Amino acid sequence: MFTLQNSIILGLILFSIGAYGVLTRRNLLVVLMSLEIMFNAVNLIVLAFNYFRFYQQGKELGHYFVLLVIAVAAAEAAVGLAILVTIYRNRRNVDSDELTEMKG
Amino acid sequence: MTDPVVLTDVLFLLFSVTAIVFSLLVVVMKNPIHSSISLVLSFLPIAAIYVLFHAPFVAVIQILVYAGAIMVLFTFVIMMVDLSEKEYTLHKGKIYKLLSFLIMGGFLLMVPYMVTRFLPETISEPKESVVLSHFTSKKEAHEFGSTKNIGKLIFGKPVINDPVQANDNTLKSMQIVSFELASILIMVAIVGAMILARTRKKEER
Amino acid sequence: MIHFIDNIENYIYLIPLLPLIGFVINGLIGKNLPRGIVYFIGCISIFASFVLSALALWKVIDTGNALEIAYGSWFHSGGLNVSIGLKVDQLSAVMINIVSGVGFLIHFYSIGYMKGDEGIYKFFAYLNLFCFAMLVLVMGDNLLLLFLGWEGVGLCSYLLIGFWYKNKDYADAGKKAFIVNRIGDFGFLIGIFLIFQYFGTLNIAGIQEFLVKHPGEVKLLIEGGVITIITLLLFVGATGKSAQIPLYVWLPDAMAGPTPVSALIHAATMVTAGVYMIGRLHFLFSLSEVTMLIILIVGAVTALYSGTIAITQKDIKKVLAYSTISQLGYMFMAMSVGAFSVGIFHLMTHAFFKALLFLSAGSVIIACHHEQDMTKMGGLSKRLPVTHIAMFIGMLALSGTVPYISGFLSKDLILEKVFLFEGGLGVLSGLPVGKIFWGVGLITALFTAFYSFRLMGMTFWAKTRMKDEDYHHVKEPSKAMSTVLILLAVLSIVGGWVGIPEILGGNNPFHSFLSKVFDPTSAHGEVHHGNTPYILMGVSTSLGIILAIIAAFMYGKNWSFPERFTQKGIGKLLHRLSYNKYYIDELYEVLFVKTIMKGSRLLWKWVDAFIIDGLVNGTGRLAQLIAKLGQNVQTGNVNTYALSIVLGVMALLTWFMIATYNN
Amino acid sequence: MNITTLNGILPILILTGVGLLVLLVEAFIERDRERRFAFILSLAGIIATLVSLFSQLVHHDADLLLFGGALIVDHTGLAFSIIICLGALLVLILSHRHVTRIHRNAGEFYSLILFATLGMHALTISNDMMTFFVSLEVMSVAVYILAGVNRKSLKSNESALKYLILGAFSTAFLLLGIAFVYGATGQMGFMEIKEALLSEANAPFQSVGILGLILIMVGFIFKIGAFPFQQWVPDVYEGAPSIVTAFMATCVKTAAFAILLRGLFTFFQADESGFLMSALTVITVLTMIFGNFMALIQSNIKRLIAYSGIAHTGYILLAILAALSDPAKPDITPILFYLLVYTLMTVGAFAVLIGASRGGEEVETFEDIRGLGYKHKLLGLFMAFFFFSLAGIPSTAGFMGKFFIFKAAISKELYALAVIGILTAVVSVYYYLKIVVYLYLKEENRRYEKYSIQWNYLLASFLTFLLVLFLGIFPQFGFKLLK
Repeated sequence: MFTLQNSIILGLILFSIGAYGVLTRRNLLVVLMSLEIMFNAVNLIVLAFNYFRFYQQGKELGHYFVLLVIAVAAAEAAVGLAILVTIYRNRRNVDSDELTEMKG
Repeated sequence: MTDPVVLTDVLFLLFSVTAIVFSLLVVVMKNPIHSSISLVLSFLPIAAIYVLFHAPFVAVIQILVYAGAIMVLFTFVIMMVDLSEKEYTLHKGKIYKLLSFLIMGGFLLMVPYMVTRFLPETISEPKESVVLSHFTSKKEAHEFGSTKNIGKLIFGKPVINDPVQANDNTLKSMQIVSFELASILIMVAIVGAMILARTRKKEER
Repeated sequence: MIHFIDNIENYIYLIPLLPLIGFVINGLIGKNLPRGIVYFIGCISIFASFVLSALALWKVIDTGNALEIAYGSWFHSGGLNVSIGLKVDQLSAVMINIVSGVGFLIHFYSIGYMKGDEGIYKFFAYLNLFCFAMLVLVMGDNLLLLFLGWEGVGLCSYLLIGFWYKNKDYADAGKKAFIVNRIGDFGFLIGIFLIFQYFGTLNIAGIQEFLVKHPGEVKLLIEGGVITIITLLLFVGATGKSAQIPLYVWLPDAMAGPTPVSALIHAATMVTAGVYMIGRLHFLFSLSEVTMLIILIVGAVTALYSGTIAITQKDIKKVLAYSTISQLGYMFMAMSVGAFSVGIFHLMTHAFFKALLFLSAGSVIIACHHEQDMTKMGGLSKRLPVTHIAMFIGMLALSGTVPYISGFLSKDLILEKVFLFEGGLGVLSGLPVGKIFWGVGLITALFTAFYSFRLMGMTFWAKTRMKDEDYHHVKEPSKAMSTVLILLAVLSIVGGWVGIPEILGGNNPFHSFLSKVFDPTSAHGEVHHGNTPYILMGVSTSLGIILAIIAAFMYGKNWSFPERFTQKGIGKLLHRLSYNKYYIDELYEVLFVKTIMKGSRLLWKWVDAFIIDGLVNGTGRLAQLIAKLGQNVQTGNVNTYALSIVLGVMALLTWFMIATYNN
Repeated sequence: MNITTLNGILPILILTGVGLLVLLVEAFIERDRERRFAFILSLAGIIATLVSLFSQLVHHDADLLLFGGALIVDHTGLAFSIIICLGALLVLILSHRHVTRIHRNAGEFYSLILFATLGMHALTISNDMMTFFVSLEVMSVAVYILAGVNRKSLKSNESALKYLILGAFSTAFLLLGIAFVYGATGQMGFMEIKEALLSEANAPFQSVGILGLILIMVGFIFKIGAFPFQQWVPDVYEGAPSIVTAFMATCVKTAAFAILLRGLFTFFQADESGFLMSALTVITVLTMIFGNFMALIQSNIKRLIAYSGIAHTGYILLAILAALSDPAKPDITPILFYLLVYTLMTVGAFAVLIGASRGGEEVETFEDIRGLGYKHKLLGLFMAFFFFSLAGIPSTAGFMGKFFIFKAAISKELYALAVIGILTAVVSVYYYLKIVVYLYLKEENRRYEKYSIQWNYLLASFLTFLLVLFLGIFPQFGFKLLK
């Protein structure tokens, strides 16, 4: 059960769920949350690879990478939420369907 | 029987299912508050899986940063934005949803299929004989959690039985750059949040 | 001074440079200069350039060698070494004299024509820039320099056609000219790249050298069809610039520009760039029989096709425009049968008489207050005597009906060379190709004679259809313009005397001069063919004269005014005569004019509207379709954007999976 | 840390230091002088960076690996950085005076530009996945913020959020790719990854690695804005303040190309199936067609420039394909030259567009520039020139750039690609000319009745004009600069 393959599949399931959220949710807040799920899924896959394949060699590169991804995700979330607040102040909603001033 | 293999299997299954369920709830829930709570709840089993992957420090950070910091941020924004009840039903047309579902389903079928096909064999846990444990000795394991061993706990250094050892110094110096850059990134984010979200009164004066 | 003339090769860079300087001065500060100085700078720069060109020509004639000067390396990148160098050999010496000489006359004429236009400084600046680009085109010793000039003249043409931007149609015409030219240039550019690919150089002399030095490789290239592809691509460029089927569409529209521009660019110089290019690279073109045959067909079809169109046009400039296309077709026919020097000869004479015709048309237009419709003119011979004579001479030259006038000499030589051509591949093998295309050329010549005198008749000889007061206000435009017309008229007569062939008692110094460039063995016609040339000449000339007279009578007397003619109470005999004449006219109308004109109009409509326009519109519609599809992707919604990102990823991954599945 | 290392990271240090200083300006300098002070400071910072980069390039004899291979100071990276810094310098010159119209505090704006430039420089010299990922994010996050810096504008908000969400979305795919590559090789350094992918011991994992490479390439392609991942480009370019659009269209794109090139050169050799190459070929063709045809129907100039930017991306991809088809002796000069020229032309065009904007109202539609060429001879001349150059008319640098690209493509026997490229370039002439025609259409726009152009727009457009003209006539100079 606890194998590399299954861990990757778990990661990909989470990734797809997150992506599905980005594709379908009109509430941009939830879209940002879905993006966080996607980043987490990637972290899971990196750590799985790190553990199952390279742990014996004493590698912890994956750990460092995951820490970086968490930091980046935090930064992006902060900026994303800040933009969202600005948009809310201007429009009084955070609906992606309303946010189509530019197209074509 | 307390076969460790079985135990990890069970734990993994449990955490996986929880993580998947709560992630799904994030996407499906109509109220963003519920979504955000589900998001926190989905991070916890993921952190637990990190521990199974012998990455306790990352697990801790996961909980601290995500559950502790990012979620608070999200919650604050939800409170600030204060959407009316009507606007919570934010879904697109049925066909679009179905299309997205099919595409993500296709993605979900294809990529795991490819990965499992590409991977030579089922790779299970590294054997105990190679990696003794997270700790060098029983004594150390006993002292798990004491402040003396906080460094060990954090970095969770495994014992290396493999003769091929990575050049540690190189690795360390490699990460200096990326972590320094990450600090700049955080600062950029702070400046950005400040620029974008600070109240407008000053400006309109 | 003597030193200067003796060492003229050290100063040939001034030939293109002077107009450039004129452009810079007029372009930058022309607005603040007094008119006189603007005129002076515009004209003197090109005149000085003409003087230098003449000196260079003299030196080339004197020494028999080309003037070459290399200014060192321009850039090198990835094995491509391009040097800057100018070369004045026999061919380019002729060309620079045409460009700067005719160019100067047209500059001078513009002083009168553009009088009162507020953007005159800009106009002169563009004219100078055009001359610069054209001179670079002609003098460049490598293909890249040639291409720069090539594109440069296209750009100037665009700027000058759209000179009166006030009108959006003009701007559109300019744009059309530019874009159609770019399509041709696209072929040309690929041809250049392929030349570099296979010959390793862009230097024209270098290419020639390569052909001589590596006969084995060249043989392979010929057999592999590479040379054919290269020359065809180059010819695509030539069709664009020299307005041949299918890329001729821009030239009639380009008549929207001021008339001096039409004269300079769309008659005398720029449109001949394609002919010049083929002459420049004749050693390459003559290696491919297929290309040469295609050029012959395209040239002949264009000549005939646009000749048939010209006879129905009402706009005076449109007639001349189509006649230009037709004459260019003649030049291509000459080039394609290997008679390069004859082609260049016709290029030169055409430059003289077509410039003359356009400028005369310009003074007619000015005199009639910018009226270009010939059906609203008539009777101008009394009001505009100088223009009338000038245009008459131009028309004689164009129709080639009077022996020893320039157009007669060159056109007849072309017809003769085509007649003697013995080639033919594929379907055409075994057929008397030369005679067939001679027939086409002859018919075109008859059309030419007809529309030339139709134009004369409608504009000058017929009774006027202008209002009386307008008619009385018509007067000869300024002295400067008349002077230019007279000069060009003289040139149109005597310009061809340098190329009188032996059969007419000359020794064709033009041909022997150019044969230094065009290997004598590649040109036909050194052998005498008994009486054939005389017979050919007699046939074409006599038929031409007959048609010219018919046209002159049909349009010069009572065209569309039979009633008035009869009501005026002239004698019964005259009346009956005129009636009969009318009857003949009717007959002609039915037998000749109606059928042929209807046919040609139909042809024009069909080909133009359905094939050419259809192609253009079809491309446009395709573009619209692609864009519409694209617009569906660009919904503006962030979710759907994410969806298309996933779709892109999925497409890549599916492809990858299929690709790896077989392994 | 020895002197070599210090020299290698000097540009990063300068940019960090100056960026922080500029941020602090607001706290210590009174508001009236703040803008000018911040401007001078950041200008000095960028110039110092440029000088430092140039000195590294001049004294460059061997590739320098820093921090255990995390950074590589090599010729290619430096050349890209120089182009980026040049673009940033011009953008800075442009933003003086203009910046306070879109954002209250000039210091913050400049510091973000500096930090973004820092990220770009780090990106061009990064040599492992972690450094590359973080510097990509430094750049991207800074640009997300910049896109949304005009808080009052709905379009600016929208463009920032779209950019962020789609950027993060594509980053997720990029990260997934990195995860797979890491899983296949256990390495993060580019060279190590290549070696590991090619080694016998890792053969079973090669396909997973290539799967990862494809996903990484998706991230790259998103950033350069090539076909299937281009949707954000027009919206973001249109919505962002013009000055930021200029920055994005030039510097961000150049940086993304730098990393794409470094990544591809490493990975192509690892990909024995040749899949990446064929995928990139298809992407190139579609990008050239899509960009040009979509630009045809635009009525907004910024949007038109965005689509034409997509088309230019296609041309650069063509040059990359030509360079990659000969990996042993790749000739990247056409790529560098084109990027340099493209940066200059685009910044120049934006300089004129921004210079022509009146009272906070940006130039957007064709009607806005109608008759500009008459009212402002010089401005109109520059603008016409830049658009001629973008269209690739000879004697402009744009022609030379295209010439070298198509020459490279044909000499590598990519005939079909070159033909499509040249044909689509013919299409592009149409819409570029449309702008020039409007520039000189008679019915004048009342916008330009009282008009004075400020020195900084004139300076920036004049500088770019001179450079574009100069490079068009003497392209050799450009090669020397980048070699």
